Amino acid sequence: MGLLIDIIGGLLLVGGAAFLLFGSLGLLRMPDVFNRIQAGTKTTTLGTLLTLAGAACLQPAWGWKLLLIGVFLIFTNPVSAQVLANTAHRRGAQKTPLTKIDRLAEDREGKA
Amino acid sequence: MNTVLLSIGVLLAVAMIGVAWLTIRATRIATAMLAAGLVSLFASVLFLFLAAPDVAMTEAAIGSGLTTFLFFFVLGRVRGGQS
Amino acid sequence: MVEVLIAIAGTLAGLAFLLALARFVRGPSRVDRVVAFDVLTVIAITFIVLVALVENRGVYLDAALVYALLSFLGVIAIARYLEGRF
Amino acid sequence: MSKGKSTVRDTVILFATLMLFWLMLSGKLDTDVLIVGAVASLIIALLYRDGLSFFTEFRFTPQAFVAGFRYYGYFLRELFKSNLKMAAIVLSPSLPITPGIVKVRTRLKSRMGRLMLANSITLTPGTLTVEMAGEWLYIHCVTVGATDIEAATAEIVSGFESYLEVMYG
Amino acid sequence: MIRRFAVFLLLLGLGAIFADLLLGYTPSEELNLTARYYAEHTAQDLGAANIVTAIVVTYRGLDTLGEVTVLFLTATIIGMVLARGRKHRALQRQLPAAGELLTTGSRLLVPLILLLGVYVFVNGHLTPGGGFQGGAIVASAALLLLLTDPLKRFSHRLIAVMESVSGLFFIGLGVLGLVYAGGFLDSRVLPNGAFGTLFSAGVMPIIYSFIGLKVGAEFTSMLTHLAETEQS
Amino acid sequence: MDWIAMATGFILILMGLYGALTNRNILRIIVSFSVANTGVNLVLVAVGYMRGRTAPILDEAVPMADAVTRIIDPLPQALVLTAIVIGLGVTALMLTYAYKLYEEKGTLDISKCRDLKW
Repeated sequence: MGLLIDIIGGLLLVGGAAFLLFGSLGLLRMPDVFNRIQAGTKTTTLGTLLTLAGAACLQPAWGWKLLLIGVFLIFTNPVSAQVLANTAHRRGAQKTPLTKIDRLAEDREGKA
Repeated sequence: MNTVLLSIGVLLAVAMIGVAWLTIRATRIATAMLAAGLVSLFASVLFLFLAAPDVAMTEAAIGSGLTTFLFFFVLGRVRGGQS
Repeated sequence: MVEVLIAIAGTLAGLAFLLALARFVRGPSRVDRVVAFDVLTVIAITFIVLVALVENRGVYLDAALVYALLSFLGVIAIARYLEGRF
Repeated sequence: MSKGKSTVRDTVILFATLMLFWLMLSGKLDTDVLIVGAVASLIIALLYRDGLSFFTEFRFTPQAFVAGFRYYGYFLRELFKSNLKMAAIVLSPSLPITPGIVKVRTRLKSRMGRLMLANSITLTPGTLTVEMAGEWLYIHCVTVGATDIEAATAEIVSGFESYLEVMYG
Repeated sequence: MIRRFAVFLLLLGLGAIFADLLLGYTPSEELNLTARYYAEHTAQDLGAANIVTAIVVTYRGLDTLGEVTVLFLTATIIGMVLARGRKHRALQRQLPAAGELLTTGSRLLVPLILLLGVYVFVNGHLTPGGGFQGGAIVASAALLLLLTDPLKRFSHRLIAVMESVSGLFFIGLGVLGLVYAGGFLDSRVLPNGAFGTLFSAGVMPIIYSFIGLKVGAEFTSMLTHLAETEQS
Repeated sequence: MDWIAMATGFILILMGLYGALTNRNILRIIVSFSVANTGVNLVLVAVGYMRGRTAPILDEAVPMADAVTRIIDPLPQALVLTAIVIGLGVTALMLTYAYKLYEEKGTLDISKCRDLKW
């Protein structure tokens, strides 16, 4: 029983690290700032959450603190991603030519 | 197990030196400041590897947090005086 | 068994670290570099959890709490600077 | 924005949330920990009057609690689904993306509800809130589906909104 | 050109010294005498679980007093230098307010950050962390408020009062140690208590809490002084 | 690990000094100094490290009885703690003077400040 939980924890750790790797890969491959924010900050957030869950399986006594780190991450990371995306848009960051539509730029120009 | 930690430590050390090069030779001064914060960050993880959690926390909160902010604050004030 | 899994996780996290670092060094604009900074901080949290697991010291996790906070504050400070309103 | 509510209620709720956090931080239930935590939480709750907490505008009704649990279940499911989708996009060699910023509408009025909505949308990869102005949300999508307002709202927002509306209003 | 060459020579010399130090370094296998004393006696004599905290607060308490004084002087000098020649004119900057999300998010997070800071400096004798780290985290909360609203003004009087009152209590507890225990800043004014609980290690957590408040007030005063300079 | 950290610290000190001596912008000089500061801290902590031992905090993992054989030297850590905090104070002071200088002269180039040169 204990061994099973240990192995589940280890697998969660590996899964979390794999998501970190996907996030970083996306950060490197994506063509413009917004897509990089998309790939980078959020996939890594899930990766870290999975890592924390795996650590909680391996060491149940640390559970509360790991949960707290997870809660902090869930509430801080999206806010910073939004602020960053907003800044990038305000500064007129270059968008990839693949972009289909930009309602925000349309509305901002309409107002100004 | 220790080999993995050791290799991560080597990775951090090499990354620190590379980012420090960026600190002293970046074209934009904001990049240099960001890189200085990153050097502090890696140093802080390395402190944890060296079994010094107290120092790691101090470096994270003060060296990487407040110092970087102070840099950017003053840079925002002297905008235009950069070379 | 578990040690092997932790080792694999450490290797993957190290690779992720390298890729994010490459984006930081290359990053054409400063916003790209800030994104890479954020991702590197989050990966550092994973490193801390792994060290705590290997060394079996729960007290190391307090540092991870500070990190979770730090990435947020740092990114917001730099974003506010880039918007030019301090 | 719900104004004119009793600030005493807000302060009490903030105090309770801070106390909960203190107990999670400490991880034990001794008398001395409780005393110090109560004093610290009380001072912070009284000193920082603008403080919000997760439950500040929460409706303490049974339906709200049920909706809360179902919301978290839905959120975690969405998180996994969209993360796998994102991983598939990143791993595929041709990088099949059609990014764009769409505009959607929300009915939520309370501050916490709006923050939770924006955070949920941001945390599910593939969608990222760029700006929130009044009832309009501007969302950056990696793969744009519908571009007109109503269809995009149904696609992105309504899943979370139906739960959050019961919880926060 | 000459300058570059001189710099190169200097760095070469320093590098040689460093390389010599590095090659001659042999890691020690045993703790040296001082460290052994700390490892053996801290837990029994002072009741502190974190030996670094015991060293910072009690064994080398005078160092910490000096350090806090240096920080105080720094904050004061920054205030004086920046206040000199500042024109008292009305704020005319037209700054767009922060977005709604950042405002709500910071109002949600500031109390939690403050609580984390308090946790870090109250538990300084049990877990890593202590007054300096906790003070920095408390100052970070003030920084978040400043970032959200650049025109926010903190009360200088409140910061100054907090700073001096904590300093006074710090010195006062040190003098109490001189009267009731072994010497200045001795922590054994109160009984040691059960090892590993919050109320243990004598007055160590109280002293570190006051250091935390003082350091937090000093950092906040530095930040606010810088924030109040006009944009040129 | 200790050897790696020490070497990295020395290299960081050298790089920081190089940057401080060759750059002309005052802000860049201050940034380089902060890198050198980090390097010094790294060297000091590495001196206190011992292989196979753990942090000087006693809890369930490290009981009081075998503290002597399991913890590392706590003294360098206490020193570095002080050094980091003072480092922030020094950096803040330098930045304040840089700001004042910019206000007076309108430039940050150190080769333009020749008032005290003789």
